[in-house]
Amino acid sequence: MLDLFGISLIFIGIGFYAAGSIGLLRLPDIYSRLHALTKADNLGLGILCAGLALLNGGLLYAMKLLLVWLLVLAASATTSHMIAQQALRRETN
Amino acid sequence: MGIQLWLMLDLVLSGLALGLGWAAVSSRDSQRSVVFFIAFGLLLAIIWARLNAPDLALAEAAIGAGLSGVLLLSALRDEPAAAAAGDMIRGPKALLVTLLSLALTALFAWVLLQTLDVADKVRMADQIAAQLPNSGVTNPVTAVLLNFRAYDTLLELAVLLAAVLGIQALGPARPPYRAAGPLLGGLIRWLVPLLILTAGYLLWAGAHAPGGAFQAGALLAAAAVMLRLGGDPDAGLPRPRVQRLLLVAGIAGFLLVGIVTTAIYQSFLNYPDGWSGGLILLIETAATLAIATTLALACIGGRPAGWEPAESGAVPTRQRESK
Amino acid sequence: MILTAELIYALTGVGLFGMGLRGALLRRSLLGRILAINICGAGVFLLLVAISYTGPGVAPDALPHALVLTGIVVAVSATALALALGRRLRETARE
Amino acid sequence: MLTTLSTLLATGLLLWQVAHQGRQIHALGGWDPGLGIALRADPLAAALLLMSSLVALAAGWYATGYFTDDARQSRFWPIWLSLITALHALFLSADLFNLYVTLELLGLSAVALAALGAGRAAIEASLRYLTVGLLGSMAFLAGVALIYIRYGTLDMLSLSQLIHPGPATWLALGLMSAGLMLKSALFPLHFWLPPAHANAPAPVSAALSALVVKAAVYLMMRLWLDLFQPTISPAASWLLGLLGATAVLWGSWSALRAQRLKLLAAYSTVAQLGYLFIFFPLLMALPAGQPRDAAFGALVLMALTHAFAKSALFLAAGTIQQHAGHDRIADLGGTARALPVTTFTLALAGAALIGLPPSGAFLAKWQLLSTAIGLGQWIWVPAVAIGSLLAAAYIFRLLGYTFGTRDRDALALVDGYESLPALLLAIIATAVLGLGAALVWQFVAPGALVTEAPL
Repeated sequence: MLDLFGISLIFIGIGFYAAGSIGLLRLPDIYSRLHALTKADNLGLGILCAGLALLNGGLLYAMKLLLVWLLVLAASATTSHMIAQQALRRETN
Repeated sequence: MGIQLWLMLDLVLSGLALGLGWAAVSSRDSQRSVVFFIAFGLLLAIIWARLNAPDLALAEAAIGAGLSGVLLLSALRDEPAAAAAGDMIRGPKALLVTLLSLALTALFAWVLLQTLDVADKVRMADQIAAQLPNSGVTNPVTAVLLNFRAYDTLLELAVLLAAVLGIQALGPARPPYRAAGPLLGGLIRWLVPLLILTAGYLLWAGAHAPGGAFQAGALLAAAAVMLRLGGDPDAGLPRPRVQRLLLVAGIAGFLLVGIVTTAIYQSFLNYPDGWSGGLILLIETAATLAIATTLALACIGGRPAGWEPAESGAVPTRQRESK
Repeated sequence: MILTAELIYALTGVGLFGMGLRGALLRRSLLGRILAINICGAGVFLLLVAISYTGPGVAPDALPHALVLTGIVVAVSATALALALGRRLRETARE
Repeated sequence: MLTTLSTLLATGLLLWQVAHQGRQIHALGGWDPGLGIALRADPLAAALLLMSSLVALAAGWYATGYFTDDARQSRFWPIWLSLITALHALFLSADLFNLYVTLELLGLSAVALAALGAGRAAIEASLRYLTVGLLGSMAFLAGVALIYIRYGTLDMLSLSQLIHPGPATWLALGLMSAGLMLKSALFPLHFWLPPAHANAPAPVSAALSALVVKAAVYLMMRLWLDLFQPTISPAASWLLGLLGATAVLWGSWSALRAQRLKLLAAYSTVAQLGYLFIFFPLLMALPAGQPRDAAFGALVLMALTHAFAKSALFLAAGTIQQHAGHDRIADLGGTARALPVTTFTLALAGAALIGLPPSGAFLAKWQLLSTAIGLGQWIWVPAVAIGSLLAAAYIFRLLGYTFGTRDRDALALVDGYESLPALLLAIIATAVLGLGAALVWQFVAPGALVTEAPL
């Protein structure tokens, strides 16, 4: 039962990734692309990690996955902020 | 069924590797090439993980994709207009080279198919497994790198050192980056300690799990690169005098152990029974520091200020640790 | 001939080797050449790791892994030196 | 200096050991070769070690006076020592992958040293040197990988027991040889050498021309005449011989047309390396025995003579360049009066390069010709003869200019201490190797048959 739940979480996570990637390819400008990518991917990764944690069990394992997620959150927030800032600077010039 | 799925994954990964490799080699725009190359490196890391080579996956992600990426991107920054449409040679020569490369690839593939059929698949695996208990560590890759083929690793450290000496002989360092904004600065402030902690863990874990001196050293170097990106011109490295000592620490550690074992056992780098684990950790610690310093200095790309006595007079002494 | 993971990746490695070789001979810019040589090396590394793979759940031959690790470090050293030389070359052009 | 001197002492000790006790093998770390890495010192390796120690010592001595400021000294020495380390490690290694690492160490150190030369030309040449070297290493590594796939070992000693003809063996040999030919600048893969060697600082040029390319030739000898010999047909080695003969002719011709002294020396290296490759088809055709030993001894003698003569030539060229401020051959008038010792060095080194008696090259070429005639391989004779005549032409053209009196302001006699190392090297090349050639033969020959034989 738990396994089934975990697997479905993984698939939902992959779905979010797909949505984010489609957004990256289809949306018109850099800001909305960033928006699609970071929102969808961060959420997708979180759900994916949750699914993996459920599948494997073990608290230590789950903590590691949580750490991975948090690191990616921090890094993607910073980089997308910097990309947006750079784009804005280029626009105003 | 399960095997079929694996094969599907293998085919997808191979196809992606070939596609990204092709894109990196033949893209007209050097910026695109570099981005494709970094993606290629990350994909390679996934492939290493798939092929039961987690040590390599770590090293590839940190060194092959990460630090090479930093080096390539800063080369782009030095010359943003490097994008040259005429980068590829065209015409009959290109056709000839293409045909010859294709022929060589086909020949190589054919020979490989012939060889894989007849070759003994075990190769060195059995010998390594048999001697692993005597190596002082339980991670076979570390056993090969630091014990069975430690001499390779010693020379490899010399290669790193020679490269960085060559880089420093060429000229002064790149200009530093401007100070980081609050967000990046904040990230660096809590990421760098985390990187150092992880490096320490990898160094320790290398004895029994994936990891080791190279992965740990690369992470430390990554921390230094982060600091430099955040505006610290010295990338958090200590004084030049200490930098020199750190650069040669790995080789010195190796040689020290080597000379002592030669004196006692008449055999270079023949670790005494029961001491192997400790000596390997000692050498690895020294090597980690050396690798980290070397890679960080390579990314700085030249002599840091105050490196040579003759220069320190000309350059006004900078205030260190102003953060 | 049965299609196995070993075979797929080994052939991919050979393909990357040839691709990198062609690129190294045809690219004019330093950056392009360095990338191509790195891809060439990656092909050899992939070949070595592929043949050390002995199936899921079986410990692979660790010797090629150690060799490839050494190779990765050597490659990054060479890349760093080449890029530094390229930078110096541009500086002398400007002087 | 101290380091180089002690290296020489250690090498002398090793040489003595090899001479008296035969081949030395040391399994590093106490592991069986195959699992671990073995070092091997046979007569060939020991002779080349002695050569590189002596040349490195002389060039290092010269370098103390050549680099005038502290900053350049401090950049030169560490890389210089890593170059010598790489050379010695390469000569001693008996493990294919370890050889790849030493090749890379050698290549990177050599490039870093070549880039120390002043100016844009040096940087440009060293960049090309680097990319060519890396490509060569990659080809070598691909061959090594194939050998490991086929035979499951990298140790050359155990490999010599396993090796047998087959597609994997041949392709591996082809890939490794292609890489090494690129690195040893065998015609038509020589294009990178002249600019790289001519634009480096003089002591570096000496080491690059005398030693670094020799490392690749040494590995070719190991592969073709030793490890892979049972698996190759002599016909394959004809290709090497033909490329070598072309290199002799083309390199000598280019040297004759060179406008700069260091460029002349660099092209002459291309030619001299060609001679070494002419030996390959001869040695492959000879069965084991006394004639093959003699030819092999001549090959080693030729390599040694060239190393000493060429490093002497480059060091002398450096002295001339420093005093005259240039090395344009046509404007060297008066050099003989200002720098008599250096000019004498040029003449001695030149004699060795041409192959005049009593130089080592004379005996080596003599042996080469008589072996070729004995085997009925007449084709090599004209190449050697024309090559030697061309060498005589470019050396005498050079000497002619140095003895000329076209100088406007007569230079003072400025020769001194710094011209000594070059002179010593030249004397070794001509007199010592020529008169002591019998010792070289005696020392090298017994091991020349199958040096990879098991213990």
